[in-house]
Amino acid sequence: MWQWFYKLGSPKYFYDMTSGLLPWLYTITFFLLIVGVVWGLMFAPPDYQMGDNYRIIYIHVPAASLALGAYAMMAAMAAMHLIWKIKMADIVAKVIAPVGGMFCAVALFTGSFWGKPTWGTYWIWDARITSTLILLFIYMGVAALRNAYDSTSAGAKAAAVLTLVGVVNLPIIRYSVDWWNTLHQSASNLSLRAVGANPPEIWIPAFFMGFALLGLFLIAIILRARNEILVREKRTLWVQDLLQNEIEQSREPSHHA
Amino acid sequence: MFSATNLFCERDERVLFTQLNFTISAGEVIQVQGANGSGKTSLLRILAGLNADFTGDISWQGQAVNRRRETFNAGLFYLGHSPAINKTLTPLQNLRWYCACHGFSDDTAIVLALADLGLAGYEHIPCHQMSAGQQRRVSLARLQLSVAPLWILDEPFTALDKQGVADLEQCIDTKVRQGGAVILTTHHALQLQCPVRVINLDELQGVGA
Amino acid sequence: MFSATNLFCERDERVLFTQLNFTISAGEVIQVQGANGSGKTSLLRILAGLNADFTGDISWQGQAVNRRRETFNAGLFYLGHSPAINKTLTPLQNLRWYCACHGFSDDTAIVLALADLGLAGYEHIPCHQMSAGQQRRVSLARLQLSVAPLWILDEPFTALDKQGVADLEQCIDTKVRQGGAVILTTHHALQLQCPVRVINLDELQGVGA
Amino acid sequence: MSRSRFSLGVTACLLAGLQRELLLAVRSPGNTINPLMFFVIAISLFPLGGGADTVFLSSIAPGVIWVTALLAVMLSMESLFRSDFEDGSLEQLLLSPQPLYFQILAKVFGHWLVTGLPLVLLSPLLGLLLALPAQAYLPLMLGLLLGTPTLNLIGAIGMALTVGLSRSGLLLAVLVLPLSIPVLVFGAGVVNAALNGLPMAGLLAVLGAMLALALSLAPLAIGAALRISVN
Amino acid sequence: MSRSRFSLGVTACLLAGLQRELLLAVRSPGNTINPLMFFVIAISLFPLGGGADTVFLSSIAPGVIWVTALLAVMLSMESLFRSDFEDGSLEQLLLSPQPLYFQILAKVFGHWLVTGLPLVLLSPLLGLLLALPAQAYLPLMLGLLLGTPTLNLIGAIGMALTVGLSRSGLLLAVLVLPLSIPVLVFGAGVVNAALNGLPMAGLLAVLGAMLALALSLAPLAIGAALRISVN
Ligand code: HEM
Ligand SMILES: Nc1ncnc2c1ncn2[C@@H]1O[C@H](COP(=O)(O)OP(=O)(O)OP(=O)(O)O)[C@@H](O)[C@H]1O
Ligand SMILES: Nc1ncnc2c1ncn2[C@@H]1O[C@H](COP(=O)(O)OP(=O)(O)OP(=O)(O)O)[C@@H](O)[C@H]1O
Ligand SMILES: [Mg+2]
Ligand SMILES: [Mg+2]
Repeated sequence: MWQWFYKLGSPKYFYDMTSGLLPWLYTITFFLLIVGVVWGLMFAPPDYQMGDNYRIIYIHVPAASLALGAYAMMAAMAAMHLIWKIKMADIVAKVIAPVGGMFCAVALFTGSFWGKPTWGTYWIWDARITSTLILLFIYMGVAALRNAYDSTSAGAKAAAVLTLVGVVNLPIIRYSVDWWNTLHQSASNLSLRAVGANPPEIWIPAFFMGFALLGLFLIAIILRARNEILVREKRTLWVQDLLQNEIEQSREPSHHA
Repeated sequence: MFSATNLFCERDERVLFTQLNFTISAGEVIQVQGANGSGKTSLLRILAGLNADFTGDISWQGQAVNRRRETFNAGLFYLGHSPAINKTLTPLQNLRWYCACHGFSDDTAIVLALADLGLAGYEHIPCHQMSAGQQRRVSLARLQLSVAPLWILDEPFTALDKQGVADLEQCIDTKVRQGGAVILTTHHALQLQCPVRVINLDELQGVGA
Repeated sequence: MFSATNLFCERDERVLFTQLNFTISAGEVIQVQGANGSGKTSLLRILAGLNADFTGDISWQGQAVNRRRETFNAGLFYLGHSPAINKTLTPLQNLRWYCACHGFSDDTAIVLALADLGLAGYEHIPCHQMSAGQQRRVSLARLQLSVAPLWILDEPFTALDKQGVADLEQCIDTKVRQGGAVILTTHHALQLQCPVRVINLDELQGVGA
Repeated sequence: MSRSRFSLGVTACLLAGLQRELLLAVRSPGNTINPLMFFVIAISLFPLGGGADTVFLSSIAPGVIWVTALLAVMLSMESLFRSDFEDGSLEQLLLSPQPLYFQILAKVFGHWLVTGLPLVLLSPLLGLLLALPAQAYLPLMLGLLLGTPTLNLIGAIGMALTVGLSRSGLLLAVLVLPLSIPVLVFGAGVVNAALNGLPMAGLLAVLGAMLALALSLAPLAIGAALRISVN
Repeated sequence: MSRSRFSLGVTACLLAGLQRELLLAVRSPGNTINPLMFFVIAISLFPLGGGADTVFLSSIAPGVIWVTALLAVMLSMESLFRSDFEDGSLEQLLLSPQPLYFQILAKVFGHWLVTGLPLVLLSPLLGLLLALPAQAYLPLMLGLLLGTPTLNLIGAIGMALTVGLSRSGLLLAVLVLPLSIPVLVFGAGVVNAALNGLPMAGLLAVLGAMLALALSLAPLAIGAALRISVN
């Protein structure tokens, strides 16, 4: 276990391993996505209250939960980077920030476009919505801090410290915002309803879509991480060999032609 | 070409210099000397027009400087304690802006000047990634770009290594030979080929105190 | 007393030094030499523990420095490019804080040290009212207050006039005679009485590149 | 010297100044993005501190948006002359033979392009967050379009005065906020007028007049202040 | 060396650090007064931008006062490590043999004494300006008393992370404002509870708990961040 862990910490190992992994991931994600989309849009029955509007749930809910999960992952990577100085952990932490932020933004946008037909407004200051917005701010802060540094290593460490501070603070924010909303009792009592209350025809495609979005998330992370690895390790032998091969391969067809 | 009459400056009750008179003509070098805190920087900033806390007259080509600031500025090159180099920008970008401020644009000249100072290949590297001496060199590249007849240099040799010092001394020599005038301060022993006139503020201070 | 093994540092794809090894014992002086941008400042900051972007081991009295940072700090005096002088405060207030950080308080010693550096009468003047060289001197007064056995000085002679340079050289000599160890960089020709060992980064770089 | 040189006029020098500002904005994008993020974050603090009910929010919206825009603009000014002062570029600017008035205008305009304009464009979104009725979006944007350059010019005066002080802290804000109250009053007035169906052309004209006044006078004040600061 | 020396412990070192902060505050009083003036001026912008009617003002008062206090504290942080970083004192702090944790606490506490405490004392006056009913003054002050040190500690983390950046712009605010929302929510909550006659001891206890957490963890983050910044 530990050995594997350390191996994974080496960018080269990560690169090689993901080269094998990616095709599988593409296939599975594609399959899940097709099933989820077709089932969700064509076969799942309309909701008795919201009609077809509810179908946005298939993007909205997984995006929202992934946005949260991504932060946890980013924090774990940040800790690993600070404590054990694992390079790979920083690379992953770096690429998660924009992707996690994207998912957060997707949750917010889908949510507000859902809000228009259901609540009659694009935006309300509901506890959950507000804390999603704050999470987006924190993602943007982490990315902004890293970009503000000219030196890669200093920027990485600074972003890691901020991410960890955020970990302490996120539950507190969550709790305070919940509390804030219960005290103020927003104009119309619009709590988000639970998934469990719906019939299985509705939530089984949601299940597919959830895993499909997870797949998309992983693909995005891995592709970006591979890019980052190539940039950071561009002077090492293995990357140069790799690039050499790529160049040769791309030349070959033109030779034959 | 450039002359100062009856300059008097005091800072916080202490007279730095009084009745300071000098004239500098084409092809001359003046070195302002003095112990730490004797007022060299203050004098040079007054001459360049950056400090207005003084009495006396400064004239450029026979005309009072404060009347025709822009003509004077066109003929002046000033290098202060701070290098005037934006650390986020690259040397090329920094020098381009400098050139535009002085009414010309000439990228080849900039690249040449940088190469002369041993910074070939650094044109596109942000200045914050350079060492103290390298940043200083970017600043000095402006000397080579400048066509101004009067140079005022405040401790230009700081942070330079031996090669850098020798190069800069040669650059000053060339300027003087071409008819420029240079006023500078430095704590290091100047080794110029041209003759150097010295203004010693420590002695003047004695007069003033 | 203090040794570095196998130090390696690179910045932006350029190896500054690699396999750098040295030991310094009581009564020794090491001068780090090199052209502008060769990595002198980087090396001194690594040794002082201000820069962590390197590989290799640094040990103090036989023990790895990063394990016992506070013991090491108690034995170290570091003077960097920036003077560590708050310009709003007076020299006395600045040095008082410095002393307290190092566990003692001794106003007479501070006043004496300032006087030694030619700043008698400046104790209560805010530092922003001083010239570049005077500020540097306030910073150097800490040398006289320091009991640390290891001094690391990055271009300590900048901005000093001739007298200041001579005084500082004498101060270093005294320290070494009393059993201190000094690592320094400077572009000026050192004139110490004690023998000086030289580490030339330009040569090392050749090895690394 | 025998190198070939192309002698340039004032315009080219201005363009170079503008280009430098834009380059700096690209090189350190934080200076553009951070004021925007500050704007958004500060606005979302109000519901959290006050209350989330829509009627309440839309009643405070014009004031809160304008006050926050004012703060964002003022605080973004901090980066206008600071680094130039610290590295000595400001001295060179003052010693340049080109007219200072236009050089300053170029700098401030460049700064507005990268901080003020995005803020104007983003403002409807914030109106949405604060439940501002849709008919007020356009007046809000028009007001900000005329108001933010004025605020930038006023802020630049304050910045020029304080740039020489090492620990200026919030001095800038303290100097400048009172001066920019007229802009705030008329700017928020435009939005309120739109909400209440009152005519707002007059108010916009006043904002325009203030901009014209600032354009003609502020650069002079800024130049004088800069000369004092480098002294 | 034969001079007589009095060996001092950690406490004396802390006192020296505290004394230095206070001296700096006395020498450049602007750093103390400007955040206060910012607080007052920013608050008085709201009646100008919104409307001056008493009911409206007192309804926005808790939120506005707390948000403005939050901004004032955050912006006052700018002076905490900046000058120490620039002149190299920060390097010396990190190289000092005394424990960093306490030295940082001393610095932040000193900063709070000269910026946060005056703000707490001034707050009733601003309540008065915004027509806040008198029974809310004490809760407002208590909340600020517990909340501002927490805000200072959170702000110091942000400042330590950004002090090495030359053109950091509003980055500090962007990093720190989202993190300090809990303090805002509970702080404004205390005032609102007082206005509605609800119990507020629990809320104050939460504010206290957040302060305790910040006191124990923030200096560690600040120390780590400072080490990164001088690198
Ligand atoms: C952590 C973040 C979030 C999570 C975990 C989440 C989760 C959910 C779930 C599970 C539902 C389904 C309710 C049902 O079965 O009908 C839902 C509905 C909804 N969400 Fe979210 N959501 C989040 C954030 C947001 C945001 C940021 C917005 C708006 C900007 C939003 C707007 C909505 C709307 C309008 C609905 C449908 C209305 C309703 O059923 O009440 N959500 N959300
Ligand atoms: N912050 C930085 N980021 C990236 N590279 C840097 C940074 N600072 C310095 N360098 C690079 O590291 C090299 C060594 O710099 P360093 O400051 O150690 O040189 P130095 O020997 O002290 O030179 P000088 O005599 O000019 O002070 C330089 O080539 C420079 O380009
Ligand atoms: N901003 C200031 N305000 C008040 N007095 C000042 C200021 N700057 C310098 N001084 C005083 O003016 C005197 C001259 O300072 P100046 O900087 O001109 O000296 P200098 O000859 O350049 O010294 P150095 O060789 O150290 O650079 C000093 O004694 C100093 O105390
Ligand atoms: Mg000087
Ligand atoms: Mg150096």
